[in-house]
Amino acid sequence: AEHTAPLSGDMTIFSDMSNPAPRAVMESLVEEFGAMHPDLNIELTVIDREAYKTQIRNFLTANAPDVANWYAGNRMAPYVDAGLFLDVSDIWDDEMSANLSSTKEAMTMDGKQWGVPYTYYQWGVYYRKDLYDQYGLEEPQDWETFKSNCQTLLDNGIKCFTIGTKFLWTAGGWFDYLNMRTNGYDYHMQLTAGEIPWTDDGVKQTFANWRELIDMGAFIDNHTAYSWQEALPFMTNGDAAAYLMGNFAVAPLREAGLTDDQLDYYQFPAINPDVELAEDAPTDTFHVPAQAGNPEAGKAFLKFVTTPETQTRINAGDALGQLPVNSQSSVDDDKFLQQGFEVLSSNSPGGVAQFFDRDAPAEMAKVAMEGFQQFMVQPDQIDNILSRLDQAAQRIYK
Amino acid sequence: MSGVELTNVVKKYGETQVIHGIDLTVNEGEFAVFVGPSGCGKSTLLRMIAGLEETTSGKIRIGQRDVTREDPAERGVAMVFQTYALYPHMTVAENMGFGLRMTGHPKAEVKQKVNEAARILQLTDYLDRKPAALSGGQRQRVAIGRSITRGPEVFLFDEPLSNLDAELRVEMRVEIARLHKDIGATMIYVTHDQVEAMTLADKIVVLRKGVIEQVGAPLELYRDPDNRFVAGFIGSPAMNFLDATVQDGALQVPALGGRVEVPQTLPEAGRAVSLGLRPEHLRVTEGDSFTVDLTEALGGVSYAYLRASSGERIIVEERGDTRAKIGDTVGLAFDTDRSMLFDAKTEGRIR
Amino acid sequence: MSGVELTNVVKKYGETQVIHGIDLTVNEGEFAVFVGPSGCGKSTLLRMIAGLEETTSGKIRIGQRDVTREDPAERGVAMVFQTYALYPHMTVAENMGFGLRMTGHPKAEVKQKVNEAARILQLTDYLDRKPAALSGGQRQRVAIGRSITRGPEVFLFDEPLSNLDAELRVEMRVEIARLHKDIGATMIYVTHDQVEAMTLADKIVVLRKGVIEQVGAPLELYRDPDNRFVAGFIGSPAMNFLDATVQDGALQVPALGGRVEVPQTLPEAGRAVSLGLRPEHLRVTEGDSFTVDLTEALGGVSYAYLRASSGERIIVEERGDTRAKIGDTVGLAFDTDRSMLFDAKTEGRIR
Amino acid sequence: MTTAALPQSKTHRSWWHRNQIRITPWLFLAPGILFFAVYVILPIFQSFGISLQDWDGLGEATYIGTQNYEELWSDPAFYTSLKNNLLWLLLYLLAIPAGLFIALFLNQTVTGIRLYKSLFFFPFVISQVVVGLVFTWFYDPAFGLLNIMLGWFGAGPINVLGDPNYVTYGIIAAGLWPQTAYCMILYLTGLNAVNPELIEAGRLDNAKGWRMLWHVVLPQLKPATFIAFVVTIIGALRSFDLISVMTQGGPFGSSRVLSFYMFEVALSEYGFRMGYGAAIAVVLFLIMLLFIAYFLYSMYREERR
Amino acid sequence: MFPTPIEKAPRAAQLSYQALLPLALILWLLPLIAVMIFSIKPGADFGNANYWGWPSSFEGFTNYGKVFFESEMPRYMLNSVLITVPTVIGAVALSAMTGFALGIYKFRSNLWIFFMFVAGNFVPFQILMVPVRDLTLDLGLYNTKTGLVLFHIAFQTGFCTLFMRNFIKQLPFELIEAARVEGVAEWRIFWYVVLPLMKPALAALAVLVFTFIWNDYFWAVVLTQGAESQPVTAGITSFNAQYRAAYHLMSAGSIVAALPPVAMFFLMQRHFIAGLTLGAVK
Ligand SMILES: Nc1ncnc2c1ncn2[C@@H]1O[C@H](COP(=O)(O)OP(=O)(O)OP(=O)(O)O)[C@@H](O)[C@H]1O
Ligand SMILES: Nc1ncnc2c1ncn2[C@@H]1O[C@H](COP(=O)(O)OP(=O)(O)OP(=O)(O)O)[C@@H](O)[C@H]1O
Ligand SMILES: [Mg+2]
Ligand SMILES: [Mg+2]
Repeated sequence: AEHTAPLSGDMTIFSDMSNPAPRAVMESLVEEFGAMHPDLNIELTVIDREAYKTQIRNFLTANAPDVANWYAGNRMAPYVDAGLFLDVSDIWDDEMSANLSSTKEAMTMDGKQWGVPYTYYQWGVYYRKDLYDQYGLEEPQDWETFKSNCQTLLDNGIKCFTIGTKFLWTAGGWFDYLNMRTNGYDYHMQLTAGEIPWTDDGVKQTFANWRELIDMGAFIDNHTAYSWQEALPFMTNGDAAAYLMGNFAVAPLREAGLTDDQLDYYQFPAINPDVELAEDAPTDTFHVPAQAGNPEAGKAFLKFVTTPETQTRINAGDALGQLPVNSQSSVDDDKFLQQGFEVLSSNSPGGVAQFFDRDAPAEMAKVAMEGFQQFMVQPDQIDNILSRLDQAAQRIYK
Repeated sequence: MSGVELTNVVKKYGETQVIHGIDLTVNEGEFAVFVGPSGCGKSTLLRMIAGLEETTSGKIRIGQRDVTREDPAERGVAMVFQTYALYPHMTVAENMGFGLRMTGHPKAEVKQKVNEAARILQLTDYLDRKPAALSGGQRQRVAIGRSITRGPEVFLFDEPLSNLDAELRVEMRVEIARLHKDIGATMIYVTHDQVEAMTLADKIVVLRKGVIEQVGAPLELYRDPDNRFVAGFIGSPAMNFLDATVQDGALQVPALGGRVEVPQTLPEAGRAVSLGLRPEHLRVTEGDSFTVDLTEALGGVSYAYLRASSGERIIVEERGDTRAKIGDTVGLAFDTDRSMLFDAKTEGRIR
Repeated sequence: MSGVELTNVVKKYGETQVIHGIDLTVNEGEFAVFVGPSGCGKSTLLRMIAGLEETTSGKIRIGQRDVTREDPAERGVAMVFQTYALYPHMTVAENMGFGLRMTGHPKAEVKQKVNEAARILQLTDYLDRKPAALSGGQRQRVAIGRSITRGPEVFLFDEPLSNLDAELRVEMRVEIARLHKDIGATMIYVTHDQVEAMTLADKIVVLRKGVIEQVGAPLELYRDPDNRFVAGFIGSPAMNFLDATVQDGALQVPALGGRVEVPQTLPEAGRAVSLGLRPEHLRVTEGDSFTVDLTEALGGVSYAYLRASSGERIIVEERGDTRAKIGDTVGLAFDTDRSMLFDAKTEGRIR
Repeated sequence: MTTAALPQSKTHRSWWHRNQIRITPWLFLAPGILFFAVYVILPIFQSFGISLQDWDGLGEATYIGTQNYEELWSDPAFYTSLKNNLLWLLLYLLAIPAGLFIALFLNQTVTGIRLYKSLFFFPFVISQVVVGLVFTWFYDPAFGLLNIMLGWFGAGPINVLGDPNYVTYGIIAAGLWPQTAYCMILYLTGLNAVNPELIEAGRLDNAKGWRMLWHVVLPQLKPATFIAFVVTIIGALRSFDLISVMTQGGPFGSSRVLSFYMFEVALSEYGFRMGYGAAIAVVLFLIMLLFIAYFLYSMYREERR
Repeated sequence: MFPTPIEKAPRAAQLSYQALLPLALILWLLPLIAVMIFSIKPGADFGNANYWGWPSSFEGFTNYGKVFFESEMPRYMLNSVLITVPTVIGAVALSAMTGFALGIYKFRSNLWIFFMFVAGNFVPFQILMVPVRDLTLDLGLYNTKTGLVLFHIAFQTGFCTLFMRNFIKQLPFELIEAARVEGVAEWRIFWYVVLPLMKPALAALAVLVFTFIWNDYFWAVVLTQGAESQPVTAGITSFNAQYRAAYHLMSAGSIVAALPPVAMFFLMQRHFIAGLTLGAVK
């Protein structure tokens, strides 16, 4: 009903959905919204996803659009603190709060909501089912199987995991999972919030677990030289058997020629049986900047994006291919989305984390992920790394 | 046309003073030449007249006007530079008409004046060429033509011929002389070439260290220099100077081996003086007071470098058919009327 | 010391031949000067002797050795360049000692030779300076010093004085003459300054377009040139040439207003010839065949520029006390013994 | 002769006419100085100011005195950057002899040499972004040409850009490529200006080969060497593009230099510390100041001559 | 002049030199040649690990077509042109004026102002980053081509002034004096006498500044964002981010991005080298 309230004037949208598929989604959203408000003159600017991350602060302070993409969790904290995002609690009415309950928490700071989510996606282990079958391996349910599977692969000259750590965050994914499986979701959250020192024994245990894989040689060589995309061919070529990655990896893997028979997904297995499973599910969001010229239109757009119909449509397999945030939407019947939805809705009792660089403050994320990368190359340096992280934490969380 | 008058003109660069209070009048239509050793301030003085250097103190008048503080453009002078200073991107005609054009003269007038100047300098055929396509002499002519078109009251030349080779220099020298005869403007000319100075000038101004040593007509300076500096400077090869002392109403000249009577009024006995003898006024005779150190034969004339037993050196010009040879022992004769006498200390002429 | 001998030496740059088979002997200890108009190949020839240009064909001997294909450093020659070519980053002493150092002489010996050369050239006080801190003349002296230290058999000079001003040029000229007298080495010297050539040379080599026109002692060339080119080239101001035709055993010279008897053996009647008269052998007399166009008084001597009624111009040197004035109408006298005759076509001398 | 071209009266000459020569330069300078002051000179001082603040670039800044500098003092990443900067400074200078060598090699007159010279000059004209990309592939541990070539000798593979021990050298080598081209062209033009008479004097003095190069030619190339030195130093200290394109400072910060580090802490994805970044910039500026002072001093001497 | 001219060397040396030249060139340009070959390969070659072999098929048109018609590259290129050309004009114009003032006139602060420009030119530009970004934001020029152009003009003025002033300084001063004596107003001297004589310097400088600005990456990243105003250097990085591991497309994109300065260099070679000589080896 609100959607039909007449809007007019100009509206600008800055989006980081620069890859082909998301871009098409974004453009269709604008088109549809424009059709609903014929008097509204919408201008969409799509910015390269990586560049967007450094540029958002400039346009938020200088020439703010009416709607901007960003990420949930701690990642939006600097802008919320600096008063650059508009409080949009008013559109979070009861109905919406109910429908978006799974992600509301991630949008909330100081008891207010600062934007809306529009998609999220599961992380997990994508693997070459054909290789696993060839060597008689099963999806692992526990740490031991996980490692023994790996050993078998290694014995056959295949790396267990591909990874490209050039841009650091991929290592963050590994840390998230290892830490949440070793110490649990709450511990992980406390750590990223600066409440637990990095020199804590729990953290050390996480790294010890990680080290087991490293010492085995589970990861491909020279991963520091690759971006996540550049690491894909190792999997498509069969040099590596699996990839701990977000669901967005599926599309390029399919493009590279892997069929659904060859590619499969499993949830990262338990390590410490005493902690509940928790997952990474980064949520992408829309915000209305505080300096928006046409905040009404912005809010209307946010509302529009979160409706069940829109959610269903934009997250469909032929669009974003991810999970809708609105519980009233239906999930595409793509096997990975189904499995992911399954995992997130019923097999993640510990909680759902955003992702390391969204949960931790930006600076801390940077320093820590650099440490993870170094650790993967120089595991012996772990004590140095941890004390460095601890020092940084003391300054950052001060 | 107007003359130029300098009154107690001084130039300082910061602390160093290079022109020390010069008074000079160049009459209307006169051709004045500044000569002097390098660094004596010839160019500086000329540029002060042009307004290209500020005058530290003193007064410069051109015609009736006091121009001391005026911009170069206002002084009604034209200057011809050693390096021609032609605008390389303009044709000869444009070069010559540039000043007029920039001061807002109508095109037709500019054209007419350029043609007139080109005619005088025989440049009519080259009007459409760029300077790069001209020979050195032609370029210098264009530079002169450029100054003519504006019809200035005073022409200034700063060593205009020194970039030309010997042959062309002679040619252009003759041309400038002719030009002066034709248009009769006041001209001030800087050179360090004696021949130019001697042949062109109505009036030569000899400068030394920012001070005027003597002003006069060329042959006047040659025949009757005021002091040793001018005597040595004018004439080539330079005048020979021999140390002497006054004794008993005559000179004691060691180089000449003794007593020499001269017609000048001598100062008190014992006074150290210089006896000046021009090479062209000396004759080699039989004798034994000198040895010939070196001879230079140039064909019609040759120079013998003699060394006196006292060690002093004397150059003698020879034109006859028998000439001294290296190693000869010779004597020397001269007409005492043509000798000059200078005070050894003040360097002033003793007449 | 050794002489230099060129046998049928030829130089080609690609297709263009610039030296056309030159034969020349420079004796031990002789001072030979190459003169000729610009571009005639003086420098090229000198550089071929130095080994800086390859010899296309022919033979070059220095002393007893055939050096035609040898490296410059091995020929035992030293060269002084027009632009001095001092190494700007080395002190005077280093400059002078560089060649010895490069040929591996011990330090002490280098030092001693440098000091010796510095003493000869009065450079001892400047040994530690860089060339930039020297005057032009001093630089040229260093350049000469550099060649002395190496004790070469032959010294080569390529217009060594042409970058100096007139006064210094005279001074350095005398110095070079003295140096030659002192060390007595073979020297070959390129110049286009007549005075230098006349005064320095034992033997002048006149080149034109890569060919030797005449070789001889200076006064020999002055008095007895082989052809019109040499006659016009040697002597200053240059010889006057008047068109004439042979008629009835005498010359018909329009410029002189008619018939002139000359002592030379005349060719057949009707032949076009040039009558050559040096300015210094002419006298202005009373008469009306010439008008005085311009006079230049230089003090001891002056030049009158006469114009014949036929339009030809003649320069006359005057030394007397009465001299021609502009506008005068005058006659001309000369001693026919001193006139020269050249074939108008071949330019060869008619004796 | 007429005197029509002359100013007939001088009384109503305006003040402007009389003082033209004095005022004109300032009118001509005004726009340039204005631009330069606003965009270059002022910001330098502002940077000093910002370096004394704690500021995330979004909210309010707070004055914190020299805290940023104190933190720098104990920041290992800063030392890594500093150390790499020194490496850059030192190794980048190799471009000078390399450029000289190529220039000597190309300093001949054979047909087509001009084309060769300009082709050799190519790397300088190309954007560093492209150079970085090209070298990233060259170093690629899987398919890079470098490792293939190493393979021929039975060595490698080396993960140049992923290994903290090699990465800086790898990037510097990439930077040397265009920089060598730059120095080469400087030397080629310098060689053009070498006085042939001095060479000939050297030949007469029996200086050959290396001795000729060392004693006669190199001293004459001093101006070229000086400029090559200056541009190389400046290039080394400004190095940003290559690092940004090739490694982003990684792995784990081991290829950072000061200029990149300051960008990283101030403006990159995870950087919000304007004050800290400015402090790094100030340190970099001070290092550069040494060279600027040296350069200006040489110029001053030159001018005074 | 040095080393010994090869035409004076023995025939064998000449031949081996002639042979060595292309070899050395290929070695020197190897990385570029590789990229060029990459850019005409089909994407499949990289999947088949045929990195360095002969292209299995010629896909130049496809690859370059993709760059030109299916990406933002043309837009980035246009931006680069719109940034570079005004900057070149602006910087050259400003510095012609400052160079004239500093090269012709003698006044007390002359040398110091000149040194200010020179020193500013050598400042590590990172130190300007934060304040300039803020200034641009304050002026409302963030993420506009104008903002980038203004800064570039200002910063390049330092180098250009150094260049221009040195060039003007070596013009014969008599030319200016001659004009002054002729009564030509100062600005007319600039316009009619000095400017025409500076043509070679203007051309050389224009070419130099063109390459500098075209290849700028740092300021493009600091002052602009997105295809709407970023130049091609930034464009190529986002293009590459988009086609990561699609080597054939990245190569084609890089070549397209590098082409204008290379073309400029070839067309204006004489000026370019003159520029380096005049501006640098002075
Ligand atoms: N800008 C200046 N600053 C300081 N001193 C100067 C300046 N210009 C000239 N001088 C000095 O003024 C003196 C006179 O110089 P000027 O150029 O007038 O000499 P000159 O007689 O023309 O010499 P030359 O025959 O070599 O041209 C010289 O000693 C010179 O060093
Ligand atoms: N490298 C060269 N290639 C072609 N021709 C040349 C070369 N060097 C000199 N020449 C030509 O050879 C001729 C002789 O030149 P050279 O320099 O020996 O003349 P010069 O008598 O020394 O003249 P100047 O008095 O001007 O020094 C000239 O015509 C010149 O053009
Ligand atoms: Mg002078
Ligand atoms: Mg010569």
